[in-house]
Amino acid sequence: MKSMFSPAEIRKDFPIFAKTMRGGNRLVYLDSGATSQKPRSVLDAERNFYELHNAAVHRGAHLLAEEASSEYEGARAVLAGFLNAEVDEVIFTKSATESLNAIAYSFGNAPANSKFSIKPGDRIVVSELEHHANLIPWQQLAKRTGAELVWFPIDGEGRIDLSKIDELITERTKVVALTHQSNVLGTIVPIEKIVEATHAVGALFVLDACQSAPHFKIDVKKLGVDFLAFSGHKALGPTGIGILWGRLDLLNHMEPFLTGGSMIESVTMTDATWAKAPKRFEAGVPNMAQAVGLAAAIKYLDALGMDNVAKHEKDLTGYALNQFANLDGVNVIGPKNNIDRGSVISFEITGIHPHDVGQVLDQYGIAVRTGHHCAWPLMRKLGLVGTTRASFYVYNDESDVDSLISAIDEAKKYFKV
Amino acid sequence: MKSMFSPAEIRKDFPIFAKTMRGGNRLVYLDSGATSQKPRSVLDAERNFYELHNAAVHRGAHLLAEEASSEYEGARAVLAGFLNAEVDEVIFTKSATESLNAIAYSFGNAPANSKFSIKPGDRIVVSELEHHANLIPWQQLAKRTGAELVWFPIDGEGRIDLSKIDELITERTKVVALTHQSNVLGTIVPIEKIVEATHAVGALFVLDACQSAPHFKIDVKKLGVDFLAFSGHKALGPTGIGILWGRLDLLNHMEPFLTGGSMIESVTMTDATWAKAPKRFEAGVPNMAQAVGLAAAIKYLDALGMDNVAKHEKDLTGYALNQFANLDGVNVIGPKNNIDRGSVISFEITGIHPHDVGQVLDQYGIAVRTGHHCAWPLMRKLGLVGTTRASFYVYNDESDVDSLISAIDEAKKYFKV
Amino acid sequence: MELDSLYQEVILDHYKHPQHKKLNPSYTAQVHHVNPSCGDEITLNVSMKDGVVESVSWDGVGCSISQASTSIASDLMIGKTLETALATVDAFSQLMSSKGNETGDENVLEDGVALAGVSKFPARIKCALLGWMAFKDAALQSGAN
Amino acid sequence: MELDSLYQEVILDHYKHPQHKKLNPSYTAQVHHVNPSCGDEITLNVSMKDGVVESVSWDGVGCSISQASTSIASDLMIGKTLETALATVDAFSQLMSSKGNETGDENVLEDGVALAGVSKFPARIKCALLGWMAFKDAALQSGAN
Ligand SMILES: Cc1ncc(COP(=O)(O)O)c(C=O)c1O
Ligand SMILES: Cc1ncc(COP(=O)(O)O)c(C=O)c1O
Repeated sequence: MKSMFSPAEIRKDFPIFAKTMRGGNRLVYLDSGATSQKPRSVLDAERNFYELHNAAVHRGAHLLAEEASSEYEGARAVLAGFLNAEVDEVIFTKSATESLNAIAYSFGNAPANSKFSIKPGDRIVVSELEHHANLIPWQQLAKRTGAELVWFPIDGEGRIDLSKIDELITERTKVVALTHQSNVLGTIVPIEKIVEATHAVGALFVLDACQSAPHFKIDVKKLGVDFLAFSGHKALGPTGIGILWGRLDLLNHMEPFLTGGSMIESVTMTDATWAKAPKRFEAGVPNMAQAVGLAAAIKYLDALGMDNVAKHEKDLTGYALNQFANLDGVNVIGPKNNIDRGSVISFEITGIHPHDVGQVLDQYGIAVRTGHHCAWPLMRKLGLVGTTRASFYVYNDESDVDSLISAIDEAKKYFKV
Repeated sequence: MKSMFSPAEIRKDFPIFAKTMRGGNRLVYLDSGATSQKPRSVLDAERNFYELHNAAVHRGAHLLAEEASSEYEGARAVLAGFLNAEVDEVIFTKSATESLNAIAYSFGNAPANSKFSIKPGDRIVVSELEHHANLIPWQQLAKRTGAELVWFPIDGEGRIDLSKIDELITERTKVVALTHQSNVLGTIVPIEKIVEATHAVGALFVLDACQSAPHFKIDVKKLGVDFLAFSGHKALGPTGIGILWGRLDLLNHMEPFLTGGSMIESVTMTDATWAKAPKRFEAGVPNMAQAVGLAAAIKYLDALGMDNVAKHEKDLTGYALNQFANLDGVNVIGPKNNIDRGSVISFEITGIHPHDVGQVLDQYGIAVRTGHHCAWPLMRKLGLVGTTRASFYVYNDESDVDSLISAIDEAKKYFKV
Repeated sequence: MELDSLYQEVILDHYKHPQHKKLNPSYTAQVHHVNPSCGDEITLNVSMKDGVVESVSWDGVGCSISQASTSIASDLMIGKTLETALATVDAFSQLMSSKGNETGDENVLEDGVALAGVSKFPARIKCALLGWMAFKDAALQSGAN
Repeated sequence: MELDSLYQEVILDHYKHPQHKKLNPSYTAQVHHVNPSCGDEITLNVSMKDGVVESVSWDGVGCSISQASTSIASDLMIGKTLETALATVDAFSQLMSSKGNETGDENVLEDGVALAGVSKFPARIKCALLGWMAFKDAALQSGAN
């Protein structure tokens, strides 16, 4: 394994690792949970699109428009392959945030007699683990429709407590929207049972795959979920591109979210009818270069092999958790071993505020994230003001963990704790 | 003038013009109305962001996050300068389509007692010139709220007919949303009087500046509008970035459209409060590289000088309209001279369908757009199935017009009309 | 010139003199199809009797390719059984997705083979298919009645 | 080390021993400010009498910079007239936006000058300003009452 998968070799594909950081240090990038770095092939793919094929897709009879369309639709096919989805089920948005809002608004826009309509007294189920992006859109939908927002609580390790599943998912439940992996604690949510319960009451299941799709193999057919969202920028791809995947039979009966050009079937001054998916959900000239860039990122991941990526991260997380266990005054928040958890490690150092920890690590070229990680309710539940979070990806290796651990020691010395 | 402003020199800054088109021809790109080409400096700026500063903005204590934030906020300042706006008034969206939908949804989400709320019987005013992106979102808002959608008709030349302004803009009117320049006919809408009438009844004015902001100087303070939208990709910028500008006193009282990370003030499981603009409207990790790329595009335009750009396009349009006047069986749709019109020329050739015209032009390396141009109601009103549209920008010159005119001759010969 | 592979003489002929382009007031199914990206629209009537296509008639606006293709399709379908007609539509669809690598079977598609060149121009495939898809839709509706 | 310009001894002292960090139950204005990007929160009470700041007290959570800065600010404001206090806040804001180019006037800002180094770390400026902005808000509210 080790010999096949070489983060040191991988780093050579990422121009940013040539950069010199504060204090003359090399970049130890442990913030891929926020956004990943990009390999050269992604930057080249975007540039190539602009330099050779740039035109508005689906809108012109000319050669560039043909080429742009085929690049853009080719990117869609790559993403469909990545998720084991049908091509027309893959919708390009600007981000997971947009994808999740799009689903919530589609519910909100549904006519009263539709499968998607939400009435007063209906239920929307989330969990205490959610990122704001998979919480606030549902809060707002509940407010707009009079539905009730309820949630799965978490246990002491930060795992979802399923004991009340039958009280949460009832005949009144219309949507269950859950994260696949916590961006704060790394816990992977065992969704099988929840998906089953959701479908048993005729509700729909939305998966926030922001922290899973970039890190392990996702097969939408096997998962059995109804909608899924993730962001390209966390998966080696460009900024400004996200994925909304939905089952085709659902998509073609949903109200669109953004309206405008290219998503219509017919338009008069007073009325419009909609094209089928994916166009139905892609109003306007799309983020073409970003779709092409994301496809290049997916090809890069596919070449590494998603199973290898997952194995590498699991091993590295195990290594890091062992190191953490030996540190005095440092407390890992969330699962303490690498079982059913991803490569995100949140921790606190007694007596040093996370923001100050991050500042000291920065001095050693180490980039981590600090704060509530857009999961403020989770922080409140855990009784924390924030954590310091290290998150790993394909370009990280044990030397990065070692740098982190020794810089934590320096931080403790600096703040005399 | 001619000597100062050299499209042939400008083309050297755009890598795509090195491409060989069908039939071995050079690229004559006359489709900037759909999307513009990108200068090298824009591609370099995006790449530079990824290679040196990539990190999630506003979210980390580390050096890359600091640099990314300063690049991103620096881009906002460049855009603010371009529009003569306050920095906090500039919101990055993914496109004009998103910007326009965002405004419409913000109205729709407003609580009943707010300035923005729309009730049954209220009025929304548009025009027959609108692109679908500035029509359908308002149709949908009208449907959702029970408001009435009314519109300015156009006259024979495709100019807005103001004679019924007092019947359209009344005490019941809440929003007036108009295009600044028609993407089909090139007509520039004289908005001064309409803005005045809008404000006289206490309504708000939304300007679709997609076809104006890239082509002539926009000063939001002078225009006196309340909201403005345009897309980066039509202004030499990357795909996947748009601008929503709004008056700060309005923005800070509007309901956000997309909810999620980074746009909040505080969050609990059941409730959230909002940050001030611009963050309030930028949920999630934003399209950072695209914002930086757009700023580079704006710098490129500023270096040319927007007044020079406008003068160049006006002259070139005048030249082209003169050539068109000499063609038999070719009919320009819209204003026949270059007064109060932009550099978009729609035409029809008797006996040849626009799609076929486009196909023949493509054979000569000429890229035009054909069809209804996402303004289907306008086409119906004009009694047309579509037009062929040539649109000019900074890299076009008289040689491009000459190529177009002679290829039109070839098309007529080919189809024996 | 590359263009000639798209605009065969036969096509230009059908375009100038479209067949069956006048809606027959009696029909067993009527459909209306549009091509939203370019605004082409077509109304097409089909009469089926005893599993056989008795008449096809249509009206609409569109480019030379869509008009000629609809003209060719209507002419070809009349007199065929539902089954044969649908197989013919399938053969044509396959030709359209051949990226210029097939010439089409003239015994099956007759004048339709003149449209083979369209398959090299991705943006025009929808134009060529409009009438055929409308026919298929109408024929299936007639069959189901 | 660059870090030392951020974390001066004075700051670490104030962090470990924050001044006036216990809410005074009587006040003329109370405010609650948050720093949404990092989750820092502060509640701050001000008592004004005859245009003079009688007491400042606070409670809250945050990093060393925000805690120390609030401690410094509270200590500094007590006894000042509203006008002088607001001028002091302005002087501090200006120091924070100086990008490391100013050292601050010790006569005006006293211990506050120890925070000058923060201005080189854009992400920390908000931390340093939290308490000062809360004070300004509360003082203006008290003044208006
Ligand atoms: C006048 C006008 N409004 C709105 C739009 C929509 O812009 P986009 O597709 O970039 O969102 C366009 C261009 O397509 C346009 O020309
Ligand atoms: C679990 C989770 N959900 C949603 C998001 C939102 O993604 P984005 O900000 O790219 O829209 C993130 C990352 O920020 C995340 O980690």
